[in-house]
Amino acid sequence: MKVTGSHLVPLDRARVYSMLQDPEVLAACMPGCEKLEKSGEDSYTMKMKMALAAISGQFDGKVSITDQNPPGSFRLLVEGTSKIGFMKGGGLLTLTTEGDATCVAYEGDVQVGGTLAAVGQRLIDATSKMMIKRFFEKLIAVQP
Amino acid sequence: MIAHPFDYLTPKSLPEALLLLADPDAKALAGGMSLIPMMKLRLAAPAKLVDLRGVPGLTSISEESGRLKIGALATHFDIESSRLVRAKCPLLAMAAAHIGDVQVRNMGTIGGSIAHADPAADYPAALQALEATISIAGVGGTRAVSAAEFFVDTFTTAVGPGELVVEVSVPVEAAGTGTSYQKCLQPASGFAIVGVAARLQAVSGNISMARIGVTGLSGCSFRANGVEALLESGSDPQAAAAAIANGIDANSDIHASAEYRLHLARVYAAKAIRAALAAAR
Amino acid sequence: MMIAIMRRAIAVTINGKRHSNEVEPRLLLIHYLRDVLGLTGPHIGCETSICGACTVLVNGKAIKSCTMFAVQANGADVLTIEGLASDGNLHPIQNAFWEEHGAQCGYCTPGMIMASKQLLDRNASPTEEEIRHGLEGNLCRCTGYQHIVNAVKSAAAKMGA
Amino acid sequence: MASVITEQEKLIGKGIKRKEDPRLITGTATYVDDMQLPGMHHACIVRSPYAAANIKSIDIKAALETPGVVAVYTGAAVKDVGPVPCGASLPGLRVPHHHILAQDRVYFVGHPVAVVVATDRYIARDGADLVEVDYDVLPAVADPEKALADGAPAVHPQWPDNVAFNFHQENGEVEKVFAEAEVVVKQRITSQRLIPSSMETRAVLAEYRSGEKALTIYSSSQIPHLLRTLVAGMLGVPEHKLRVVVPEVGGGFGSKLNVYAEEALMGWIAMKTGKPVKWIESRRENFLTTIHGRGHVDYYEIAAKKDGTITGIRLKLIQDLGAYHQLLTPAIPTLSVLMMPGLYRCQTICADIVGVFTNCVPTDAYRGAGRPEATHGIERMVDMLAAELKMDAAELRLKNFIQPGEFPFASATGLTYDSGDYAKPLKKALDIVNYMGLREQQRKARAEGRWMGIGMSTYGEICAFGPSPATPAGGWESASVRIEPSGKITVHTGVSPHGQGEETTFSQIVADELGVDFNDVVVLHGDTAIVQYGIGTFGSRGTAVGGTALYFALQELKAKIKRFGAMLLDTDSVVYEEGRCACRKTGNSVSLAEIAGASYRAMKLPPGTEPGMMATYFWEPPNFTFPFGAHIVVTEVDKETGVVTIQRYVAVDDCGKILNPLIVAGQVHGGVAQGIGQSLYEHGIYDDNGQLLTGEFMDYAIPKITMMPWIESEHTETPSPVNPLGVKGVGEAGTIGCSPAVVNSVVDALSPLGVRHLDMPLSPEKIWKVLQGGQA
Repeated sequence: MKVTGSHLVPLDRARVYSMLQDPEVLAACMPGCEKLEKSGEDSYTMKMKMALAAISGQFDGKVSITDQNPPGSFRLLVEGTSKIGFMKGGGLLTLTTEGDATCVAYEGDVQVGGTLAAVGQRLIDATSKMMIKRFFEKLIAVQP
Repeated sequence: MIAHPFDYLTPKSLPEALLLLADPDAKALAGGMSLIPMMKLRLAAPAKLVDLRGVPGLTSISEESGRLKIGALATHFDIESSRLVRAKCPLLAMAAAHIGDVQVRNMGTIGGSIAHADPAADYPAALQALEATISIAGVGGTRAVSAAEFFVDTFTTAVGPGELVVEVSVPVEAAGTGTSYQKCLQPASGFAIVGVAARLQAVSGNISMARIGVTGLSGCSFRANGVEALLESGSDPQAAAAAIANGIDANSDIHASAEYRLHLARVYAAKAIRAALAAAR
Repeated sequence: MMIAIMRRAIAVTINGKRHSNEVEPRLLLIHYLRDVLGLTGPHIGCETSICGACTVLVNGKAIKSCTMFAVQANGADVLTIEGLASDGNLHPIQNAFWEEHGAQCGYCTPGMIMASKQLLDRNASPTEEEIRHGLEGNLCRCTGYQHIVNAVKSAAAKMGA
Repeated sequence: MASVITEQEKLIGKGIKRKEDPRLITGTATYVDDMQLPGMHHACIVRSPYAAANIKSIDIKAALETPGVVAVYTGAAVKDVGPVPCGASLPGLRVPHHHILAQDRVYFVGHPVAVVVATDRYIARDGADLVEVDYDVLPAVADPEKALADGAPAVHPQWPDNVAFNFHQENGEVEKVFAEAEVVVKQRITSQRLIPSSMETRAVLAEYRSGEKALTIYSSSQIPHLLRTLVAGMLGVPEHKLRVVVPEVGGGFGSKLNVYAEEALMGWIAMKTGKPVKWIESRRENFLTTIHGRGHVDYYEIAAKKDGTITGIRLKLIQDLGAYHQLLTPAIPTLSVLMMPGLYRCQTICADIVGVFTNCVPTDAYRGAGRPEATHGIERMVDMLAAELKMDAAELRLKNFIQPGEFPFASATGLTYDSGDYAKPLKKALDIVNYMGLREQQRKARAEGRWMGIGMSTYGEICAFGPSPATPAGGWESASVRIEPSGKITVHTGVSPHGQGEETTFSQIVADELGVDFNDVVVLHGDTAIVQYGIGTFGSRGTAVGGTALYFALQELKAKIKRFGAMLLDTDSVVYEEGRCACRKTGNSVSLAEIAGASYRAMKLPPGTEPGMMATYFWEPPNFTFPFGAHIVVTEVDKETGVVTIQRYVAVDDCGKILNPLIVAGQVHGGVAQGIGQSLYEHGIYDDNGQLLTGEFMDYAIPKITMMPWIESEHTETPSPVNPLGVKGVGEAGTIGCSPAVVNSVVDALSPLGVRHLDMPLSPEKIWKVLQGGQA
């Protein structure tokens, strides 16, 4: 499932870029993220609790950042596995300046497997959009 | 097919139910039509289920000062077959009749359905168009929110932790009001690919009030204010319906791409508006 | 994840007979009927509440017994396919399914008949469209449904006569 | 209307209501999951969520510690069991070793990795959640054409090209015919993956009696005896120590014409633990791990003269096999090739199959098995040719049909069509719909801006599988008839009906042949300890082959009855009529019960005759049978939404002699429903990573009652000369005839827009895009 979209963050591009590379910021913004630990150069292990309507699941995952091209773009890959299935989302984030703010555009792919995929087909799109939206809402909120 | 173990609690009063639901591991069980399949697939695993069916007074359907008060535990069948609802708020009865199948409608409840807030459920479109009020009870008392405030996002409502939907209140339709719910259903699941509820007041074809509720199209049900404004300013139904998709980030899945969904929304909006107009005569 | 859960005492009247058992809260009504009581007429055909093979009547209403926990049926009156015939006489709907060849592999049949009963309880002389609408919650992969429609029509005619 | 038959009259040809039904309509039939054995355990299987991955480790400790969990087994424990057999042989076929539990690698989503055995099904499920499998995920490929591309991930690393086999067949001067053709029409046509979806999923219960060293496997299967032979081999159990019992079966449609890992696995667990063990497939597992059907990408070319004479057919067939071969996986597309000329006289054909591995569940026989794909191809191509030549589709068909005087007809693919009058059902169907009137209606509809379509298909089938040389495990069938001392009759048939109603039709045959009461006959099947070896129910063979075996057993028995009758009447000239033997001279007679009783008491025996009254017959059919028919479908396409509505469905099927019209109608309706499913709704969709996106009834739409049109079912009856009953078989006709008629109808509806082909399913969005001027 392809996901594309963009969100406006009212901060300058370099600041947004560095926030998006900051594990503490990522941990605070990723919905359900309970723990994010560095496991290598630009890669982290993650514990995440997903709670969506009645659906809930504890995910163990990885976050990795590649192809950094500051302050314009990088690739983000988030994957998690749990008893109820796995999720994998990755794509290119492109940052462009729009006035005083920065537009973060994303273009990527979301994959879901296991039981989650059995019933979730019609929900993957809406759900991933909502999670991304929540991420950016939190990103704006955490800015010092 | 087999759920995780859970404890089963049967409160006999609303305060008792709210007390039990204060536990973050507890989940309210009404008809169970959304929750139980999730539990069987182990996508949901609440440690405690609080069965609300022993709580008195939550199933009634009554008329009170120009509004219908529907208890949260009224089933879809209760609503579709209620003479009162069919006569005084036919849009709600029509939406109820579109849900799932007979067996689901016999068990599923309005409170359970809307609290789940599936982005493709049928009630939200009707409740948006009806400008319904939803009563939410908590330990601190009961508050009422409008449908527009209630449906926040995908599977997300204004119901806070430990709170419970207890009642849905909809207007008794005035003379000259016509309503219709038109749904394009996904053949496998029966969920709406898009569903549009139209509620119009018209005198000799001139629309004085238009309320359009939409479900299935995007992550959350919504009121199509643009369409409403066009209809109220005399725009022809087809042209007004075309505005339904404006600015909407439509869902996409194996059953309908975003582009096709947007198209269907226009088609079903026009159908709903035409049917509501015909009913208003 | 393993938690010790208290079993619950339930009493359910099934096909006119009262049954009392202690069950795990998570025990589905269909498993209670089939595995605990040996009423294997209702079947399991899916897990997403679509197929309707497990349909039984609870307090007169057709429900999918795979989407209800046995504890929820505490105190209820349940009718399964096994309780439909009385005194050894087939119910007119059962007879009509036989006469009209409404069953092939038979797996969906008990659920289909119970859903048909609900349909005819609520509408004694349904049109073809109403029959189809009323049986929407029951899948059959064998018959193409045409003989089922005929069976319900025929049962309605006989029951109304 | 059916009626209970008590008086003596011929029953063949009557719509007798079924013997099977009293137990089905009262909920008292016994399916596998209805059985409980003392001390029975339950198994739950842990399956791979990935389409391709190496298994790094499996931790079963937590599962084993769960109270109630009896055992947990992984691939290592069953390394030497199996493999899951492939019964098809083709030159150069690559056969991956198919273990019953994955060893160090998984090949498709749902691949079994471990099994948890527990005292109840709830605990088994809990235990399965606690098995920790660590995977190293590998790239996967789920599309057969992508799998053939350079650089595609290898499903099996030892075969980097993903090709399991190539198969070539040709007849006539193909190159010349195509070079000289006045018209050549080409089209890529797909037959999508379908999920058989029998309402009862697979179910296995195994019991081992260590004292007797005897294993019993109860399984929801179409082939009890073949299952026994093959599972005995997998487990190393002597065949006579394995009993397979197939109780009531809730539908199969080919998906249970197979031998699955779980059948051997439960047998193995029962032997290992000494306790009975039951496994019931969940619907989710059924979608992921029971075979799928179809999965074709076909490149067709058809050559013709300008007058419409078809001169050549060329086909490149890409078969999506999935990750393994199940019982008949690679053989299915070869059936498509056999059927590719359809009902047409054309003698020049060329076919190339490439069988391709993908990281998906295997494809195999699903209702029609290879023949719906072939019929869909040729019937679409004929319509496209008609459009190209601006000829009427019916006229073009009539022009190319094999004529009634040409039977037996040697087809271009080496078959001998038994009998037929192909114009007859087509003309009957055209009459029923008032074809000329319909075309007129269509002109008016188009003038009003409505997209109305008229589509037809004239299909042929290869049925009654079949002569043994052409069937992997033998194509004969067996029957035994025993007249008990009281005169009651017990039939044992080697076929394994599971909804087709042979307990009824076979009783009709017995009642007519022996002149006995229908209710005095019992037909038993599906238990290898009771029934002589048999082949099973599939390929529209139950009545045509199994019924014929019964017929011949009855003839032998009648001869014996007469010998005893003559002895009892002390005459040398007897007739046997209406259940009595009578002396031609004196008119004295004895009843069948008296004869049977005398045969068992055996106070006196006719010369050279054994005591008892039983006959067994194994019948080898000399040929397949070739049913045919014509379906006409009227559709309308909603211009706004692209939704296709079937306004009229007329099926005229010729399945040879009809034994029970009620049952035949049921078979046609059900077959058409599955054809409509494929045409309009069903599609097993895998994404690029091998995840099944249509993994439950929430996303995979089999037709519901509200989605089915009324089917007008009529027949012509051309007896088959292959068997004395004259029957041809009807189980698959509806499915085979349906899909091209529906698609032809919709293409016809949209032809003013320049549409010449659409691939199934004809989803509203696909049609809408066409209406927008986009690509189909």
